[in-house]
Amino acid sequence: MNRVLPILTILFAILAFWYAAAIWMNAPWQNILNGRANLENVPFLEFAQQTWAQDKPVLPAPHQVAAEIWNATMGLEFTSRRSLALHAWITLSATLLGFVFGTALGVVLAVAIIHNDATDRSLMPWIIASQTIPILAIAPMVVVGLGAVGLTGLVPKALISMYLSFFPVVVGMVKGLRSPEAIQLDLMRTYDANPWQVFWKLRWPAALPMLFASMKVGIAISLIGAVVAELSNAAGGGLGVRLLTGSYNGQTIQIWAALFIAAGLAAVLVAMVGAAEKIVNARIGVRA
Amino acid sequence: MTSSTTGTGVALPVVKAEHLGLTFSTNDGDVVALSDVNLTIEKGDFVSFIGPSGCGKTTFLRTIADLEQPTSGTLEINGQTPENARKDRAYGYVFQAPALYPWRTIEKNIALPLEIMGHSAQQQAERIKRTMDLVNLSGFEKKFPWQLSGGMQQRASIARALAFDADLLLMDEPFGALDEIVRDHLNSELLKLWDRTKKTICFVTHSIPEAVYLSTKIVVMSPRPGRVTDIIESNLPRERPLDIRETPEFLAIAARVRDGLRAGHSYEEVV
Amino acid sequence: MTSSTTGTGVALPVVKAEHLGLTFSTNDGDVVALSDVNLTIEKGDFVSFIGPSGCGKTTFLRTIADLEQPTSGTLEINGQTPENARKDRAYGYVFQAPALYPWRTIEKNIALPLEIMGHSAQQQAERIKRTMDLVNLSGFEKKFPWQLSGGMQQRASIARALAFDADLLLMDEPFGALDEIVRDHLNSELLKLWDRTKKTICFVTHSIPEAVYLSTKIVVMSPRPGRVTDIIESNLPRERPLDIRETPEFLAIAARVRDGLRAGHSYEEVV
Amino acid sequence: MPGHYWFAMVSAWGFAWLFVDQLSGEIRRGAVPRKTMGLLIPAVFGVALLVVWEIVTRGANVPPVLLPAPSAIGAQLANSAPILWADFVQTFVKSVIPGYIIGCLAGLVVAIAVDRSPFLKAGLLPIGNFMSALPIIGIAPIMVMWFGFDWQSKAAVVVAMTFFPMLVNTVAGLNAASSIERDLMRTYAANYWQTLLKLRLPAAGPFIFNALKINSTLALIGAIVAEFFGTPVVGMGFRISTGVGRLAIDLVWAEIAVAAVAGSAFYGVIALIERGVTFWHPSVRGGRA
Amino acid sequence: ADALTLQLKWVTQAQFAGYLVAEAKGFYDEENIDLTILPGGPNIAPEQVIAGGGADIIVTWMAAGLAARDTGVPLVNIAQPFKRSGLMMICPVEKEIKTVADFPGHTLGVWFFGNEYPFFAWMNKEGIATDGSAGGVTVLQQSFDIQPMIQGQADCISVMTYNEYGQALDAGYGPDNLTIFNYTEMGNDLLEDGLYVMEDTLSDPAKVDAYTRFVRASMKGWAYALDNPEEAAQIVVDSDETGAAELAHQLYMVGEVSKLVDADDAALDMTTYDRTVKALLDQSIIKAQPEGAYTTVVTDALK
Ligand SMILES: Nc1ncnc2c1ncn2[C@@H]1O[C@H](COP(=O)(O)OP(=O)(O)OP(=O)(O)O)[C@@H](O)[C@H]1O
Ligand SMILES: Nc1ncnc2c1ncn2[C@@H]1O[C@H](COP(=O)(O)OP(=O)(O)OP(=O)(O)O)[C@@H](O)[C@H]1O
Ligand SMILES: Cc1ncc(C[n+]2csc(CCO)c2C)c(N)n1
Ligand SMILES: [Mg+2]
Ligand SMILES: [Mg+2]
Repeated sequence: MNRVLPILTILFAILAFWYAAAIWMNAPWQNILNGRANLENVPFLEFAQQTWAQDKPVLPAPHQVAAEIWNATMGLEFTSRRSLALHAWITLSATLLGFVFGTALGVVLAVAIIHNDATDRSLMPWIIASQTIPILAIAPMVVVGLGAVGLTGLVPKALISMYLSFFPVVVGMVKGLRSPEAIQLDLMRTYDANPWQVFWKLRWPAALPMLFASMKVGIAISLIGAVVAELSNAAGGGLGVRLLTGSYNGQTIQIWAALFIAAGLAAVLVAMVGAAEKIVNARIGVRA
Repeated sequence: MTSSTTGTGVALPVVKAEHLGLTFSTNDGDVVALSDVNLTIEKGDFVSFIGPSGCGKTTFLRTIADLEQPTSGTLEINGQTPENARKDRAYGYVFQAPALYPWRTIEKNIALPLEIMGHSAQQQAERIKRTMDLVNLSGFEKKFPWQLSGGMQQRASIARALAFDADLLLMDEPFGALDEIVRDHLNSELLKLWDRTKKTICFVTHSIPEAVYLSTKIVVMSPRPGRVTDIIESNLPRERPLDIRETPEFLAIAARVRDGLRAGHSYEEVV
Repeated sequence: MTSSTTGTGVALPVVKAEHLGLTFSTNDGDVVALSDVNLTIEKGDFVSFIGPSGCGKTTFLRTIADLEQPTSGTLEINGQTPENARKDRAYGYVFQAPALYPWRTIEKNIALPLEIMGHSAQQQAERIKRTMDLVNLSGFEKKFPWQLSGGMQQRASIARALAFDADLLLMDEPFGALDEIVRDHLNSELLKLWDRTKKTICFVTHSIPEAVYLSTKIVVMSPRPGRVTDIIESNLPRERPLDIRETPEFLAIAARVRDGLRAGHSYEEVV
Repeated sequence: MPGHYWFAMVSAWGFAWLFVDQLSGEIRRGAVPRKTMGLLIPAVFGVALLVVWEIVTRGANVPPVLLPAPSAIGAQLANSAPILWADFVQTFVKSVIPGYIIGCLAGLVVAIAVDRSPFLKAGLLPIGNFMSALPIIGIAPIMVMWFGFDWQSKAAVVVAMTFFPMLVNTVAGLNAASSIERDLMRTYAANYWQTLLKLRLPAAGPFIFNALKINSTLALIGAIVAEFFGTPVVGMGFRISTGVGRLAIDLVWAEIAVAAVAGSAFYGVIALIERGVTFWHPSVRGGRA
Repeated sequence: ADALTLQLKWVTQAQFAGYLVAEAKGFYDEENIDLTILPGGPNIAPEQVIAGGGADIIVTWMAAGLAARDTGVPLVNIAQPFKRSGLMMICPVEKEIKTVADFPGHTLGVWFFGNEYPFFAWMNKEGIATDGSAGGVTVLQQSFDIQPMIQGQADCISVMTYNEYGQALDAGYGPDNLTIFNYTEMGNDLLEDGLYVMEDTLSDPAKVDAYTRFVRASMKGWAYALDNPEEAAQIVVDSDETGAAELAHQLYMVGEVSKLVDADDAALDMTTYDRTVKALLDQSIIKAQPEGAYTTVVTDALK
């Protein structure tokens, strides 16, 4: 209960601000329209309502977006190509696949890096450099290249998600896996524990807080990756494609609807990682 | 676990330090923690280290345990390098701080070395029970370290080191945070264990009576640069009831330790 | 800092606990750490707490310091709630563990409370120098905590608590990791300080002689559920040379403490 | 691919690996200075990568419009230096840096606000999560709509992208101080800001730098991608997208090379600062960050 | 059946109605062609896709095709259904731009990604600087929509007659409040959507035969689409995997595209070809007179 009130308050503040912004941003166009229709001295309330009901507004009003989301999900068969639920699912599946791959890759790389100096010194700079390559530039080549070896549809998108999401995991895990105190490592040395044991019994649990922070960032970026990948792979559909084609057709309201569904997905995914974190914390006795 | 005798059957010293020195370099200049330490510890010895705070006791134990590298001199453990001895799991170490893993319950903390050394689940359970009883922590198996008092954490870390059978025990002020009664109890338990298993024990303490009561050999150290100023062989019998502490022999040794300590003490110079 | 007298000039007790109880609830059932503790500490008292490991000494100090909330009974500090007393900066606390911040050098760690309480830079420098001398750490100003031995860290944390002038000092085994000589030195320095400044001191220790030597009042506690079993008022003179420890009065009090400790001790029951 | 290409490729790789392995061994033993030689390793690794790349593109006759050879990219780098510089200034100096600073600061400030007030925590954190994955391609057009075509809208996209990692990491980091460290502050009756400044922010340092590092590369990606959605005719993203359209793929890769160097340098600077600031953390004390 | 892959230049829309209709109506099957149609998008360069082996035939603008050929991708035009250009530049009247002479000092929105050549050819011809120097115009990389005009970020924007212009009309703009520069009417039109293949494949008679059947079926598709605009628009909407295409807009688009396409003749018109080549040479977008950039084998075989 005491969580609902704050959310509602903030939500309300945002909505109020949004409606006001919609009036302000749509006003110039509404003035032109009214001018053409020879409408003069429209009362403010009516004018506000006009700005909240434009067909292709600069900033659609919240209820317009909500209605569009409702119509495009609940109002349509899931299998319909127009259904945003379908497109959300397409994006989500690539996101999840990419996130799982990305987290796994990130952890594996981090493990290699902290255990082997040569890997650290030779690989880390290139991992960093890899992240500065604009994916959008290579995404089409990836899609073409993978298509040539018969990988199409979900996998190329998931790979691009992975490419983006493994990085926060590497950076966070390298830090996390190196965070045990010297004395905790010394203890393991006195047992002559092998690296595998040091990893599972010390480094891994010590890295969990960093891992969860990284995974929250990772899953959000993974979604961004999937959406971006869809730009280069228009065939498959997905929220990214909807955003793009929506903008080519000037369908502002659809763009915002797709945007909100993407953001909603992200919020749910991040919250899921947060819930997993809570469960793990309770099991390892983290002090409340 | 490891044999400390060569093939010919001649006993090697468990610890043999010659001209051992260790200097830490810090942001703020060098700190000489050990200088020219010469010491031989035979199998079955109970050696106490006593000396002012910061004189290098912990550093010496850590060097034996291959946790620090000497910067000069030589050090052999069971005739091997410290590294090989460590890899042979030649010793158990009780650190000055408890160093419990916060994500493990007390029993899981004690199980840690057993897991690593590959003991069966049943053996683990049996040893956990035995050592937790020994340090009087039964009932706290499922607690996490932060739910324990300071002394209880220290006892848990003692239990952890006793849970597996190393021939050499390195104990850094293990009983520092315990009250007299528990301390007496653990002292005599430790003596019994030592007598029964013929372990070699290196024991850091600040209590002179404790050092005298327990040891066959007392090493008095002086502060910066950490040197050994006196090595006192105790002629007390191996069998030691608690009231041995009132005997004149005992008090004589205690007095010699106190003198050594005071002499080596830098207090007057520094303050 | 705060006055412990009411407007009418009648001295209030510094600590007044009535039927104080504290129970921790854990994943694994409740732990009663304090039960029905009744204790009054007057201004200028030097009170030692002694009792077996895990009996609730730390918990009691933490409750006074408003770091734990009692689950029953009442507790007043200077006639106020512990929270208000804390906000008045009524006390200085030496924790059982050193709790130094790793990103600060030793001198910066000692400066921490001074910065928070808004002392001038010059005052800070002066106090840091004085307290570091007192605990014999001069020369280690610029070192980081992990570069210090266990006992040195503990001394740094003592210096930190002494650097600002609280009327009430809560000290949890402050000298546990120190050798006899330093300990004697700090004991007498502490007594001098107490005598000079008329502070009230709550002091946890495991050393019976230390408790008797320092205190005007010795509180003996018994373990789970932590109860106060004996409160011994000391009639030793305020002026206490070190050799007072051989006098019959001293030994009589020590014996009484030891008996109380042994009686309350759960050892026999549990093992 | 003919046999001798395979041979050249394998031997180049093998040589580089042996070299790197040996050298890092030497560094660990302290036989060679860490600072200078530490740089040599990634360099050797990189050269090996380039050699293999060159061999593969030549040996397998990879069409240059898909993947040009490093030599061609190098030539293009030299030829187009003025263009590349102008693009760098537009994208990196004007969009990335301000966006990065504002985004990271905003994330930090919101994290502190959230930490300060449970009310805001319950209300703002879910909304922060909601903002976390506003896809760039979704917000880029909107930012263009709101902030115009020039670098301001790109900077705004960078702000949006860097905000969330900082928020999440700072929130996690502010909880990193141990309970005894907090108790100490309580005993001083330190106020919120004192505790924040003297305990919780320093303790959060490793987490905050984590975000700063992740963001350093994310910011660059964000700015470049944002330029796909309308810009003045300058900028790294602009050059890349039009380059692909014109099949000037070697110019595209030259631009990518600039991005990689700039991004790595940016990351390196942050990592250096991290080492200085969080020197006390075991991950730095015990080794390298 | 011969398997062929066609890479479109843009997202699924009525601009490509001929191919989509032919596919839906089974015209390719009749010609024993098993066709896969890949939609394009803002990041997809068909020239790159075909060079990488991802497609057999691409739809692209001739300027881009010749430029690609110049950079070493040997593309050859095999057919040219679009005879005229649909490109325009529109300026709201309040910007006070009436003729080309009024351009200097204004900001013009231009599509890049291979769509920019006609604009630069035009400016080159008019002698107007585009590099930001004084007395020239400021060029903006325009997003693929009309927002820059609505938001006033550009004084003039690029539109296609069949697409964005329709959006502008929907948004309340029209001939009475716009100044329109139509590339075709100005005689500045460069050839747009043509069909291109890789040169080496033309030496294989079987391939040439498949191309011929493909083009025949495609032209049949175009003819059908232009005759049945409603049905064609519906087919386009149904073929759009993204679900974003709207029937009304696609219907408008079929109507406009029909003004540009000659469904009866797939052959390249040499006058426009020569003009295109000259414009590209003048601007040194290509360095040398192209040789073998088109072939008539396919269109000849159709006759
Ligand atoms: N990692 C380190 N870096 C720098 N100096 C160190 C380090 N560890 C210890 N020292 C220094 O070495 C000296 C010896 O320290 P050591 O911990 O061995 O003392 P100790 O005899 O165990 O003292 P205590 O009884 O207080 O535990 C001290 O002066 C200490 O400051
Ligand atoms: N946070 C906590 N949660 C649960 N139980 C706790 C917690 N802190 C202390 N306890 C329990 O309360 C009891 C008293 O602990 P306390 O730390 O007060 O003992 P102590 O007298 O200081 O012992 P020592 O001399 O060993 O330091 C112990 O049984 C301990 O397990
Ligand atoms: C929605 C939409 N926006 C822009 C264009 C621009 N454009 C016109 S033709 C062409 C290439 C293919 O012919 C491109 C990119 C379009 N067609 N459709
Ligand atoms: Mg020590
Ligand atoms: Mg305690």
